Amino acid sequence: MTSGLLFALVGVALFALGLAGLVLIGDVLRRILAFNLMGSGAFLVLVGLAQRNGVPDAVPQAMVLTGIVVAVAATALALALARRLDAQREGALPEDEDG
Amino acid sequence: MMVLVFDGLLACALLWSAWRALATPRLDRAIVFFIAFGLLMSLAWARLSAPDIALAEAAIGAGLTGALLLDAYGAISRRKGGK
Amino acid sequence: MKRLAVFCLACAFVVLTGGALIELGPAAIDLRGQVAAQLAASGVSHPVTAVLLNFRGYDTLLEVAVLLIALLAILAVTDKPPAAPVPAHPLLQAVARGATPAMILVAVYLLWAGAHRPGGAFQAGAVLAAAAVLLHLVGLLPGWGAPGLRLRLGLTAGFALFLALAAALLSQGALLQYPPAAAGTLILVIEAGLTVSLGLILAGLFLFLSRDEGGET
Amino acid sequence: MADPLVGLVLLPLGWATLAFVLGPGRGAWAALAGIAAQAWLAWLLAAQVGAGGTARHAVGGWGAPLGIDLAADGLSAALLLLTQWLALGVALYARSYFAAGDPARRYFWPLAGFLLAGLNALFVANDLFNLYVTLELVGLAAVGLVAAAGGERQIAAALRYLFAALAGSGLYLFGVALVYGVYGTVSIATLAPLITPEAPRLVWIAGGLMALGLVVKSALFPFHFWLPPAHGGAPAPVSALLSALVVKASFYLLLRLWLGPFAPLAPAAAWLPALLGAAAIFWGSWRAIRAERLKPLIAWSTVAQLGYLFLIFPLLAVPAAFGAGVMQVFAHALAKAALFAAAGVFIQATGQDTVAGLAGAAARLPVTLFAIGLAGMTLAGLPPSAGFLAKWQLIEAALALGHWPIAVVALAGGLMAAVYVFRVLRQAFCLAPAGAPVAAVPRALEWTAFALAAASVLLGFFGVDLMTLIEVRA
Repeated sequence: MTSGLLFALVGVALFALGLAGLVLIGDVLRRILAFNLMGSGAFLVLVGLAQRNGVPDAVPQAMVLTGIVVAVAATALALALARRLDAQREGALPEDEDG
Repeated sequence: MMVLVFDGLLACALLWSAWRALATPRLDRAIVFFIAFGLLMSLAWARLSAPDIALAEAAIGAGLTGALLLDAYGAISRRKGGK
Repeated sequence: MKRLAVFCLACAFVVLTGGALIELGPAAIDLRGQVAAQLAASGVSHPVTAVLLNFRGYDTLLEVAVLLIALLAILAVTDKPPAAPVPAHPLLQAVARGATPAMILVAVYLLWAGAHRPGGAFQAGAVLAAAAVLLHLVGLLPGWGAPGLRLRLGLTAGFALFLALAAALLSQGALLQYPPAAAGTLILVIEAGLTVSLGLILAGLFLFLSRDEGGET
Repeated sequence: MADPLVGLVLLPLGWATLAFVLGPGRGAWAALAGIAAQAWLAWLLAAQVGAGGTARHAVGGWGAPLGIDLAADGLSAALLLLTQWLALGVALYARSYFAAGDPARRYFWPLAGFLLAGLNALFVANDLFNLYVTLELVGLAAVGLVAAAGGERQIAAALRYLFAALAGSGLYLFGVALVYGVYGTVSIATLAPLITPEAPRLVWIAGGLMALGLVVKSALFPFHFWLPPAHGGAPAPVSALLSALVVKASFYLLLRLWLGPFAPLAPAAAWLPALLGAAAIFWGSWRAIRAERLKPLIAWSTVAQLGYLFLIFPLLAVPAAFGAGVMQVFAHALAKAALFAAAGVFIQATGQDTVAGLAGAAARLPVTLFAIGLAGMTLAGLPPSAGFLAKWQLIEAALALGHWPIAVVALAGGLMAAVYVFRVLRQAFCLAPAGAPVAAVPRALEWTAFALAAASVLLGFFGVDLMTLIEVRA
């Protein structure tokens, strides 16, 4: 087993974990974490699976760089909305349902 | 052989920190676990001979995202506390 | 009940997909050869930069647009003026003051290095943004209010430059078709513009957001 | 900009950036000029595709699979045409709609520009990963437009929308990662001959995940939960753009992949989307019939009307089914933009959003009411509207294959649409309660709503031209 294949498998598990979290969890910040885990899983599969023969591949690596930047943009937007919502609902506590 | 053991340990650490980030009851600890997860990801990228992504993950994935999360957590919990 | 169902589904998904991953044969197409063959014509010698700024430069152009959109949306939902920064311990401030020029140097190095080894505009921009966030956290840089004209120009300059060059290169026959002789220079120019704007945008994601109350964590 | 394919992406990116630099609330003129130019380019492209087959552009001159190719066939050209012309109407409307101090106006033009750029880039993209980036462009811009209204309800709706959009694009991205792993390319043209019914199991999983992600983004029942609050809560011009175009973009992509590279695998699942589509028609129409407020009513109607799009999947063996799908996209886009525009007129005139508050509108806002009537004709599928053509072709295809339940669902959905449209019209013809205040509404608002509604009916007369255009396949 190469590192590529191993981390691709980890990526599958992370993606499933993140997606399950996104479906099950109600708390906004926690869902943002779940979304990021999902993204990381997809990135690991993209690079890991392409490099399952052990040779680096620049194309998926560049795609993941693009993806990381998109993910941080989405995260920042989600946090902005969460903070604004929280400020407007002052007093109403965000319920913290754990995964 | 050593390399595979290291990869295996790294894989387990990744999964464990990801799980803790979702399942830890306290939100601030969850965010810390998430930042740790980001740094572990950065190691994984290095293991996948992707130093560009390792740099970006450490700076953006763990660093900036972590700072954003902690800042938001701070703002929200302060508001909660002030109430 | 729902939790159990989702858990079972997720496990089934992992087993199914993981199993399919392991039994997979070699890919039908290998782009590694093509990247290596065209690397000399791309203007840079680091393959990832060649893909990011040349072969798939169009993706990167749109991706910077995604960042700008996130920034616009954040500006659209936060309308409070920035709070006064809370100064941190003088020692911390001194450290941050000292670290800033070093971080700018690192960013310049990363930008320059991107042409032939790991690094490039995104990493360099992220380091610049980190420097700004650091200065903000120790109270030396206030959170940003509604951006003035100069800041708006700075935020968009990198993207506008990239867009204008991409359009101008249409005269070569296609969008973003660099003339091989000038490709290296043009990519460096685009990356330099992007570094500044990405640094500002990424810092903005933090500094525009953290203005609904003080900035410290 | 010699090549309309490229111009349609670069122009909106350019004017959106310009509008942001000009400052909050500015840039309407740049936007209108830009969209007018885009409309012209889309027209050129449609003529070019209609005359000479597909248009292609290899970005960077590399060519797929190393580089990224842009391509437009008849379907892309048709949707580009719809997007630009509809956007032109909505932009004219929006210029008069937002009051000077409205917070939603501050970043409307740049966000709308990036949204249009994303849509256009999506319609011309021919690369699975590039499509992911365009999906995110469209998704984040749409969320930003919803959130910009700033109220608690809108922010909550935007957040919910954002999570649905991110889950959808995450599923899609995971599928793309698997496809790249199996085949080593993400170019659609390169993939098409490689995917066969004997493809590895991973390709089936990838196709399923990508389809699921796109279905979430297209708000197919039961993934519609995010749509009514987002579309019902946003300012009227934003709702019009979202309901008319944004949900169609992910449907377009699903259809393109279904008929294109994944065609060898697709028949296995054809009935699932149709079943969910039928459920969407009944549930969406029912909620629209019961809705208290006007904009949520229209948003629930969108849920129902999107259901029709998914009825075509088991029928795609018959060409009429493909035509029915595209015609429904056009008919619904124009009619729904008109309805949201008309709803915006009523909200500005009466200051409220309830169906009951429409009482007496017939006498005071006859043009707008006429627009609702025309758009309603299209939704219910009455001749000679484009909606009629869409349902006619759908029923024809269903009967040709002997799948009569689909024809029954289409007819029942038309009846239910007639019920909720009639409910609005009947209320409008009631007498107004004495002394109800009515504010003056800019003429431009009423007439753009009317023009959009009229277009949704008149398109019925140009059905043949549209069908000829979309017959041009890669």
